[in-house]
Amino acid sequence: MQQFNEPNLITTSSDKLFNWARKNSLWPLQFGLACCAIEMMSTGMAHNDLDRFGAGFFAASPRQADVMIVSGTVSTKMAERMTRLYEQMPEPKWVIAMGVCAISGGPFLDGYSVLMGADRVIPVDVYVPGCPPRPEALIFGIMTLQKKIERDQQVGYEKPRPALVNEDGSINEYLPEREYGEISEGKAPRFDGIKPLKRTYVFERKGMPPAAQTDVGWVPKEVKKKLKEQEKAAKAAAENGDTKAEDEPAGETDGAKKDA
Amino acid sequence: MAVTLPEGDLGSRLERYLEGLRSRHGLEDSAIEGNVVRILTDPDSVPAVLTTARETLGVFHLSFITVVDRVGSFELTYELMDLRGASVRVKTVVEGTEPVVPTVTNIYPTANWHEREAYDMFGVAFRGHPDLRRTYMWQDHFDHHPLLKSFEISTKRTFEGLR
Amino acid sequence: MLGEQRPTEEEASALTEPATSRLMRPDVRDEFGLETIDMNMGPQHPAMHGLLRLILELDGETVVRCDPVMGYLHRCQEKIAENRMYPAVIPMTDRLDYFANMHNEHGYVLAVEDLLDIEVPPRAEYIRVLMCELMRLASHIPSIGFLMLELGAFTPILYAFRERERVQSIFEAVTGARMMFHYIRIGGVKADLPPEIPEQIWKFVENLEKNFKGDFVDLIEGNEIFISRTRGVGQLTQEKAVEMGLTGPPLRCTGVDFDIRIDYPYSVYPELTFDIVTDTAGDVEASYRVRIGECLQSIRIIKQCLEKIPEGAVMAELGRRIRPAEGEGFGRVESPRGEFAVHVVSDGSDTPYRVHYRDPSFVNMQLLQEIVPGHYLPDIMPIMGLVDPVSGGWDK
Amino acid sequence: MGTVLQYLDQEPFRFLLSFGAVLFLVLNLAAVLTMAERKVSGYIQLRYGPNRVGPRGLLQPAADVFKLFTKENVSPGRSDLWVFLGAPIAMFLPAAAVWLVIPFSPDAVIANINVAILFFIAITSIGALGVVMAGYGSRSTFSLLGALRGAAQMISYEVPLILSLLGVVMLSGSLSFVDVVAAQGDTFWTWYFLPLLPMFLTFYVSGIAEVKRVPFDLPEGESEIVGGFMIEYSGMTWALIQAAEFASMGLMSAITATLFLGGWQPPLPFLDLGAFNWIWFGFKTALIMFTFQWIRWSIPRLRMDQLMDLGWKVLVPITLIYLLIVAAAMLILQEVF
Repeated sequence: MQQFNEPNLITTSSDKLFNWARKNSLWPLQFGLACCAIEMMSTGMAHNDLDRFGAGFFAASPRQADVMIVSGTVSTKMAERMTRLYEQMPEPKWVIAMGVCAISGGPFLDGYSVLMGADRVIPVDVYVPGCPPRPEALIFGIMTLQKKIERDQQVGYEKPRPALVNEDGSINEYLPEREYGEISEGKAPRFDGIKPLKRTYVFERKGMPPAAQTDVGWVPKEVKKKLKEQEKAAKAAAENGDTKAEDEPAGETDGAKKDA
Repeated sequence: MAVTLPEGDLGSRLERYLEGLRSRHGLEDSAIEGNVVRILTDPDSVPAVLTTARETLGVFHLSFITVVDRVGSFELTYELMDLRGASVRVKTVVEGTEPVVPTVTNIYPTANWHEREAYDMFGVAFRGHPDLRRTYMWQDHFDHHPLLKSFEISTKRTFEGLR
Repeated sequence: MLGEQRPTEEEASALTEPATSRLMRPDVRDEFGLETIDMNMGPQHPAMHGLLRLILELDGETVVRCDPVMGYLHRCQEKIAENRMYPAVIPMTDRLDYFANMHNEHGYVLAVEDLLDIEVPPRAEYIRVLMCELMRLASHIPSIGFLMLELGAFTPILYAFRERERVQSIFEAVTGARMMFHYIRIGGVKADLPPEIPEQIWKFVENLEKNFKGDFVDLIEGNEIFISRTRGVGQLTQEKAVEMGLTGPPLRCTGVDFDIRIDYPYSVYPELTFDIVTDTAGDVEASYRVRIGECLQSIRIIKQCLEKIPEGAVMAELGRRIRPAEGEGFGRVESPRGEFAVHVVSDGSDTPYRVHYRDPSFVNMQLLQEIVPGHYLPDIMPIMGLVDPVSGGWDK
Repeated sequence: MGTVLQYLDQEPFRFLLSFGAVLFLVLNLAAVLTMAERKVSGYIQLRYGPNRVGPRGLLQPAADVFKLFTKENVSPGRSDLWVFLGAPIAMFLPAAAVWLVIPFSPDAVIANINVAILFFIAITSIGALGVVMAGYGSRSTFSLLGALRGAAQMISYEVPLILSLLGVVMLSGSLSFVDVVAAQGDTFWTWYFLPLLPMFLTFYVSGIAEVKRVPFDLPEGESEIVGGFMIEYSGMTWALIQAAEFASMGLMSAITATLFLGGWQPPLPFLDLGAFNWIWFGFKTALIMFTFQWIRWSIPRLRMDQLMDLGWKVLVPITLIYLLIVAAAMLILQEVF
């Protein structure tokens, strides 16, 4: 089957169908952590009927759930269990961090057994602030997640995102402070002794994103070809160099990979 | 089936508890404050005092055991209630940083988890406890006893800090 | 880790014979030499009232060992309280037992007031009692719903949450929050009742009293299956209940008429007339009946409060800075689950030196390892309904 | 055109086509029933149920099905893979196959075999096998417990189910569904639910037990053993199990309607719709399905020992005694008339 690199008629229309189905049947995992669980339950109950959105089936087993609502404080002891539950859920899956405790640790931030936010161990899609959030807020969070799901694509990227590469080749995960400079400068006095940030190059990504920011599974064709050639070369070198010392070919292949 | 709770009015009952405990254990530092009989005893005679309280005087309910870390020594409070308005508060002070106290689980079975909690939070060991494990924290990944004063968490929020 | 002075195991067992030796059971094999199954229930389980983990040993469907494991919601409440100023601990107590927030606040505030030795205006006391009793309604009714949910009937929980939602809207009007109120303050309450609220509470209570029988009692008790699932399950004797230190409905369902509100009176409870609801059976059904009866008593108390509430200030004159003298304070309230006690130790500074919460869920849950063995696996759920623990309470 | 139709009416093609039609019907029935389930539960519980997807939420099952279609299919690492994957099929096929012998109307019956009742009993028993396969294959304590419960329950409740069918067989004197329906006549007081009232109730109760619904949903036990035998299933395998559950529920309602409520027969003679009599059949089936759902959302579930007590100590004796009564009555009536 042909592999699509860019969205086309087939993928976009199937995307539409699947995204419509996924967003309209978000089954949450029955996973109450703390106080927010009560408000989560209230959301499912008669007054704020979550079932209206097709999200009312609280699956007790993680195998049948689509979205995990992390409702409450995550302790370090629970974090391991939560990660396991997340891994048990089948793809595609989403996570809503409900309440400040799940976002950052909240009032228990400085506790010795409290995880500072669920996003330290599992990827979070939607954050719903509040302590606890009102049921309306949770419903809004679910609708936000629905909007996010609507934008999902099977192939291609949502938008070419800027990759931030520093002078020395390291990649910035977040936008550096300088990007927001215009907003903050002039309003609050800057402290002395702050060095200017390293120069940052911004690339418009087209077609091929830098390897560090793609998922592991996807390797562009050209790179695959290159890697194959390198492997062949390394094999040939190893066969030729059998008579030589055993360490050398290994070193060579490593070097070749590094170059790529 | 039936449990008979102590009878009589509050004042006479308090007197009875105080007298009963004093006559058997020779407690000097003991008094009645409000509806509470306050008793200070040494750690090794705690089980004896509590046995008297439960078996002879009929104070059936152990409400809680509080441990206070007085840096260098530990203060234990056993709060007993007779379920009819009077309380017996037994205090004891244990010296040392790794104290061992005799257990009271054979007198008040409900002390089981209270003592486990105290062990978890303060490292106070209870001699003869049937099941001394940690209640809250990891059994094997967490080597601290978090409520000790020597265990500090990052932020102390007071007026001094705000100014 | 703790040095040589600790006795070895043999020494310890020689010293005192543990009374709870029944906790340790030998390897159970039946006459065919078949082994038991180990089963791990929770922490993520629909019937575990939060994050409880039960390590079960099953012989077929019969439980032979039950070992509760806690700590999945340990939020360092006591340590954090040592690092906050006295008033700033109140919002943290809200998050202890999150079905009885008002009672937690009340217990802590009573302890601090015991330390400070201050008088609270009578109107504030009445408002506190009013709010606590509403909270009891908002806790007992869902707990009946949860009992039914765990037995397999899904519908009663929705009726229960409908009532809870109504109570929450009253709370929202009074305190500004649906769950985490921070309403009862040291020396009084945060704000007076809004003018239209007493009438609204009266209406709600009247309505609830009228519909209580139809919506809950008849729907649940009229069901043969409910009776057969709960009658005789989790049988408790009075000795057992007192020995295990139970309080609240699990104790009262055995017939011991102990209620902090009457036996260790606080606030304005001595001025109000109400009964202690007890039952003699001591099983799950009895605890359900006790909860139903307490709801009706709460309605009675709320009505009296609304009739008797005096005019006046709702906050005592206190300085901005609360700095009690060195000493100890105790506060004890009857929360929906039993005795909630707070022990505050002060060293004369802004922050408490030590705060200890005695939460009823924590103590009542010891019952599980005692009475679950011998029951069938599905009986664990009604027994959880009998104990009705809350995760935030037992884990602090 | 006519020749093509004639050709299609020949035996292998007719059967394959109609089997395809039945499969389509059963799968759709499952979807419709999930929707009905959610709506009925919504109205019982003072809420609306799904109402955002499509007109009045009617497209909700479509969304669910497409979502489950694209969901990852997880199998536990140490599971017995073939048994694990075979279980949903072993559950679904029996439920679908019995639909072949159900008479929708006098002419619309795919396979009018003369031992239809025997066929029904034989095929539905296979469903228990699927449950055991699922529980064994997924290698989890919860599923194993669920499977054991399921096997015990389904096999125990076969007995009162079959015994209560004997009454119908005795009255109608035939094992064919078409004959049974025809024997019941077109007036509602001659339908078998009145003369065989205890048997009708027994059949109804053990039917609920057979399709594993509340109060007999112990194999699933949502709040005890978290879904029981289906705890490890995800995506399409889970959807297939659900489809099997709903299909067998529909099947049980259809058979109850056929055997006791007169199948396609109208309640009164003047209501005869001729070729459209299948509407009566559909109406009766839907009515029984609704009562199943009504029960589902109203009452708690039984415990295993109570379930067994009900089956062996109440239902079996009642049916046996009533069977004797019916036999005696038939003999006496034959003598008299």
